[in-house]
Amino acid sequence: MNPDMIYLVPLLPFTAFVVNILLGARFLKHRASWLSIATSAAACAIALPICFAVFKGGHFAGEFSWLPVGGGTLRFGYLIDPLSASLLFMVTIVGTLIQIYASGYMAGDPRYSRFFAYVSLFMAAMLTLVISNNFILFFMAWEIMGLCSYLLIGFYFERESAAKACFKAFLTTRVGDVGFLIGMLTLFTALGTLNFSEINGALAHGSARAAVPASLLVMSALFMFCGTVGKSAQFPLHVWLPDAMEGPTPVSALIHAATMVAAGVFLVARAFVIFMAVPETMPVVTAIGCFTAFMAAFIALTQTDIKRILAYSTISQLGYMVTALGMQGLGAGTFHLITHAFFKALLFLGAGSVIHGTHVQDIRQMGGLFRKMPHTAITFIIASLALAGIPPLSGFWSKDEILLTAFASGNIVVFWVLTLSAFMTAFYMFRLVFMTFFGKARDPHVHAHESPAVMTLPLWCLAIGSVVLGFPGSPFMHHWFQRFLAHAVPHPEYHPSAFVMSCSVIAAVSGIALAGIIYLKNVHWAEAVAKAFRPLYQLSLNKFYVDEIYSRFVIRPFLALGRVLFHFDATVIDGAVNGAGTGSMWLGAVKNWFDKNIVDGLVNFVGAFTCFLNSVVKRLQTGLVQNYLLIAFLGFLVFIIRELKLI
Amino acid sequence: MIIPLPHVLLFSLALFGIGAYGVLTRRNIIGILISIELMLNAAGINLIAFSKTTALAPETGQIFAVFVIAIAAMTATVGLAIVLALYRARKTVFADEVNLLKW
Amino acid sequence: MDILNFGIKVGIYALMAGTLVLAVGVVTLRNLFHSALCLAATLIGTAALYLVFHAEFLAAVQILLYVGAVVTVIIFAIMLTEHIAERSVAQRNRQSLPALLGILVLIAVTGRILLKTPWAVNPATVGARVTVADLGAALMGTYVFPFELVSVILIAALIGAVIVAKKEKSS
Amino acid sequence: MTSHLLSWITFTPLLGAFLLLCIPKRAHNSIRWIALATTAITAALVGLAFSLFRASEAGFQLVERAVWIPQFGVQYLLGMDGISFPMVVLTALISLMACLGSLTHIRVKGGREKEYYFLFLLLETGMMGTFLALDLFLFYIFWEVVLVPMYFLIGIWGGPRKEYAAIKFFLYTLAGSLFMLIGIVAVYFASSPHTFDMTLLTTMKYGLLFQKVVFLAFFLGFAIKVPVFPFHTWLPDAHVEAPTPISVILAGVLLKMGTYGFLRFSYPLFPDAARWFQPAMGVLAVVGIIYGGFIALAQTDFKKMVAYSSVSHMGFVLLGLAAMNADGFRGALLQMFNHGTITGGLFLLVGVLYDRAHTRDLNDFGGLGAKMPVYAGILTFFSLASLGLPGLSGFISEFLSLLGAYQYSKLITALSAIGILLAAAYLLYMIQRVLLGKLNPKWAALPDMNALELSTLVPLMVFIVAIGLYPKIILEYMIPTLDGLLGTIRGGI
Repeated sequence: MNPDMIYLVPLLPFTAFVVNILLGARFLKHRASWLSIATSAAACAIALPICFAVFKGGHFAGEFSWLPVGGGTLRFGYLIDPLSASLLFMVTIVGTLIQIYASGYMAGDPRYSRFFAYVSLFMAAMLTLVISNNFILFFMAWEIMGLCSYLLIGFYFERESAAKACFKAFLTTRVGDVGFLIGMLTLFTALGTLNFSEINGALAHGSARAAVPASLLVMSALFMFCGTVGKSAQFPLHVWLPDAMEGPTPVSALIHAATMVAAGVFLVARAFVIFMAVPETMPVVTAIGCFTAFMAAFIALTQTDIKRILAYSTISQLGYMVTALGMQGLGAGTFHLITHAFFKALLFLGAGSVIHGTHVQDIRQMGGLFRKMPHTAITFIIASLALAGIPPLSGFWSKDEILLTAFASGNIVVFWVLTLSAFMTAFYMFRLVFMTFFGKARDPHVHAHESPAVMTLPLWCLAIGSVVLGFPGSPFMHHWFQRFLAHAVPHPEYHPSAFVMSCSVIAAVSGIALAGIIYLKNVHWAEAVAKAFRPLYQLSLNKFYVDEIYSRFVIRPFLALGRVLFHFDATVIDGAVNGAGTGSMWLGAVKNWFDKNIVDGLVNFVGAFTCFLNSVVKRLQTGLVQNYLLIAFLGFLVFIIRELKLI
Repeated sequence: MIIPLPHVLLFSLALFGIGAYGVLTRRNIIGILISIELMLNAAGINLIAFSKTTALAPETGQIFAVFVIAIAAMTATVGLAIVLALYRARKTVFADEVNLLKW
Repeated sequence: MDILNFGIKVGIYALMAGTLVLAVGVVTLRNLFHSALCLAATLIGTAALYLVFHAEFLAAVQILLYVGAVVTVIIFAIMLTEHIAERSVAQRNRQSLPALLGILVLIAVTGRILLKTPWAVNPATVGARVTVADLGAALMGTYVFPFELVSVILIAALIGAVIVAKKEKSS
Repeated sequence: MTSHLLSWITFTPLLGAFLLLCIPKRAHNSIRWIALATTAITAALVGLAFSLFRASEAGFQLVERAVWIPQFGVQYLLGMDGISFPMVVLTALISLMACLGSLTHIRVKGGREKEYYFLFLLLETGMMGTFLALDLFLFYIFWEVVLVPMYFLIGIWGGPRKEYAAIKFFLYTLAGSLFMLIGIVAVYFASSPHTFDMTLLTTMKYGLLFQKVVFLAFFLGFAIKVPVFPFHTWLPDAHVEAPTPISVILAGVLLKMGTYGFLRFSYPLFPDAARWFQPAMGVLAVVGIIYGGFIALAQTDFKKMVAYSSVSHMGFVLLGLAAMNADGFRGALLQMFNHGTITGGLFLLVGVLYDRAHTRDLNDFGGLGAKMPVYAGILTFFSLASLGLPGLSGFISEFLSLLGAYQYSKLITALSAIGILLAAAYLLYMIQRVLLGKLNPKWAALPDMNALELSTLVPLMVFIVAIGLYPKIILEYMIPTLDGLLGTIRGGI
């Protein structure tokens, strides 16, 4: 198989985008989804053999010249190493499944073809990002994903909340992107290249690394991490992700759970050599990831919107991944990225199915849906168990790997925080499950029904993935996945620890049990706890007040600064210009006075004198013809008398 | 010549003077025109008188007298047309009421 | 003979005096119609004077053209505008005294010159008799150009008079 | 024809203008067709020049030279190189689009089309001449020729405060160009033998003090045109009051005359002074970028917002110029071209909306995305291009500018990057207020874009996407000349 075929992987969905956006609304209509799904499936079909070739030890690369920079040129191309192969595998499968699901979920929407155009563009961008071989192409794809995220969050733009949410999402991630851009510029200045393999080559060996100024590398690593913070919704730029739930649910599953937000983690994985070259940057990564994991889980405890709970859960899990990478656990982080993509996509799709069936999003209005939506409920519970970390589901293995990394690398505080977060994760997930699927129906107006097969089939496919995908990284397969990744970037590995595993399991089980006691037995502990720890409860409910802080200390001052500068522009700068104008006018006025009274005075005097003479002489001008005749006659007389010398 | 030439010339001079007086003093434009006819007649008399006495060719004066009569007829017609037009426009035939041509 | 001559002379002087009196009437009569009549009489007087100078053709032209045509036109004009020329309205403007003085000076000055000038009377001319045939030959011969010019001017005057006097289209 | 191709390019619009004078005032259709045909022929001639232009050569090509005023050594000297070539292409393109845009807009504005198109074509001749002239004297004449029709075009067909805006524009620019004139005369007398010929002047050396003073004189002339930060206040007024096609020309071409002047005259003539002023220019660039961005954020008038965004975006050109290295120059020149297409498109879009709604108040709109899907798509496209979305042309040039500037000063670059953030903020805030949200019932009857309006925008979009995806297609025309220029500047060290 020709590896250059890989170019088709992003190009096919891009074709679907072009066709759908230009022709979709008028000609394709409901068939728009077929095109998107077909191209996505074709991309999958092309990508999977290549992935398997890489799994067997292959390595593909290719490039072409793109942009002349400095003395040389930037070359674009693809690089299929273990890291990108893993993501390629995940993205093509999850993406295709979600699109199949969406063709049912979005049925009847007036902007159906537009939706699939955007999703195809997103797929193209995500796949480009995954296979790209340099940071520029990576960044371009990264930004276009941001655009798709923007367009899809604002898909129902008639809603004010959606309009605000997409603006917020784009702008917040853009803050991180600017950091990423600066990081890239720094990197280019330091190394003269942005090509992944060349960066690896430059930094992998100690001697070569010593030639590069460390300060530039630190700067570049930290600035690039800003991109991750924005895209993967890490504290303090996480605020956009919960609001992003305004988009259609398949979008939340695809972009805001499985793929795009994971791209931030992927960025750190891609730039791993840089972080490894300057290990002093790692604690920053760890701290931010760890705090995010804890904070988001804590917020999720009190949320009631089904999608928002999942959104905070996503933030929290992304925090886990970032933490893992910060502790040099490339394998653990990437592993969790893959498994999380499957079960979180499944959770979102399940939630979508619930919303589709009930038309409500607040879990307080749900209840007893298990009977009415059995497929949705069973797959949802599988995914929840995976997320909570119940063995032998995939989430257990990957989360355990992260906890192990924390424990073994000596970050004990991190370990306990993450374990606590795992407990909270289990609790809020099963709070959600129990309130939604069990108990009695709380709202009589909700008439639930199971979703069509086109939606439940992808659910089952993802459920299978959620169950089995943990095994390649589990001790049963001798941590094949971790070793596979270590081909690409060497990083430390740790032996499994029974203590860590048991802590993880205990946390998960106790969380589920507590949720069961409170929400199945209807014990009123929750209210009691909320009362007892009111400040903490408020903190969680109000999402740590981050939005409010931004509003007060960032957004309003920025807008105010804009207005102040505008005022400044209009009064001071323009005022100076107008002042110059007024000054010359004043000077003109003085000169004008002089002109009028002195120069003009003289002229006017001449005029007035003439007028005076005129007033005398004009009396001769009677307008009477006989008068003139008489005068002429008398004049004639005088003339002849003088001429004839008669007198 | 039955009577001396200067006497005839004095007569025509008197006639001319009377006509000129009329031109200068008549308010009515028609009166002015009539006075002009007098002056033209005086000129005609002079022409005839000179053609009978001092001219080299005796018919010259008469021919110019004929021209004078023709001119007089033209003066009368055009002048009276102007008077009528004026009368229609300004409802007046008095020369001193037509004084637009002043300061 | 002397008496006859004397009588003719007296008659001529009387004619001239009468003509002058009539002329004075032309310019002084308040009623414009009367002054037009006086003008006709003056013109006839002049025509008579022409006869004295043996200009019979001219006398006939004078009476036919002047008295018959011009005076008639003038009387028409007077009648068309008559109600303006009422008696109560002053017929003379305020400059009659300076005009009179000026004219008297003119007459005095010019009369003195007339009387002082030694007129070279050509006896051949005095004796010559001009016939209508002579006049026609001169008009069509020596003076054909001024003659044609006068006819053009006459046409122009005619058209001009029609245009000037024509009633404007109601505007 | 090819032997005098540049003259043809320059004076074809003028011929069209004189042809227009012979057409009766009421023959509106003929007037429009002649104007359109003239701009189209000019564009076709530029296309011919494109086929003759050899991308790999650095020097002036298609040079025309004739003695004009021998007493002062003034020549009629036209020539094209990698710096002027993109600008000439841009001028032809933008003029054609603006002319197309005028077809409906000026009819709506109520007539006097003959005068309008006459001035329009005169303007095009001025712009072409400015970019092609290689004799300083000739350049100055064309530079001033641009000014006069612009004054009338704003002053007659403009908005409510058109007289104020036109006078302000005129006086501002005239003040700048007077300084430039002094500079030109100074250069003339400093050169030996006295000459205005650019090809000779670049080979001469001047003392540092002289360079500094004359550089400053030129700088004032060019900076007002760009406009650089403290001299920018004419721009919002002129833009807001000018009729749409003229705003397009103003943003698309006229602003570039300033930065073109830097590249063509200031840098090669006074390389030492340019290096001396490098920090100042960098600071002015970054101030312009951030300042313009913040003010754009505070705007409620659509057109004014786009106008201030120009201040910010032209800052990136200045930033690239201030970097004084290969990447910076490429970024600057490319940004000049891209800003022309992108902001030109944005102004056209403002005009499309204004023609329908007769207001530009951003707070008055809302929810138009559902009502005018094609308009919404294209407006989003141009906004994204303007905010530097990768894959579209704006990103490439801003990236190159920043890359160049980074090698000069990290701080300035980092601050400029805030400008990118601000661009995203004000443009998306605009989109949110215009396209998203609930539909204001006032606008329920607005029709979507028609074919004519689309035809003005689609060619621009083609350029934006093409350059965004594969920038080499235009960069390879610029690089030899820019590298040569860089060699000249470095040679002075």
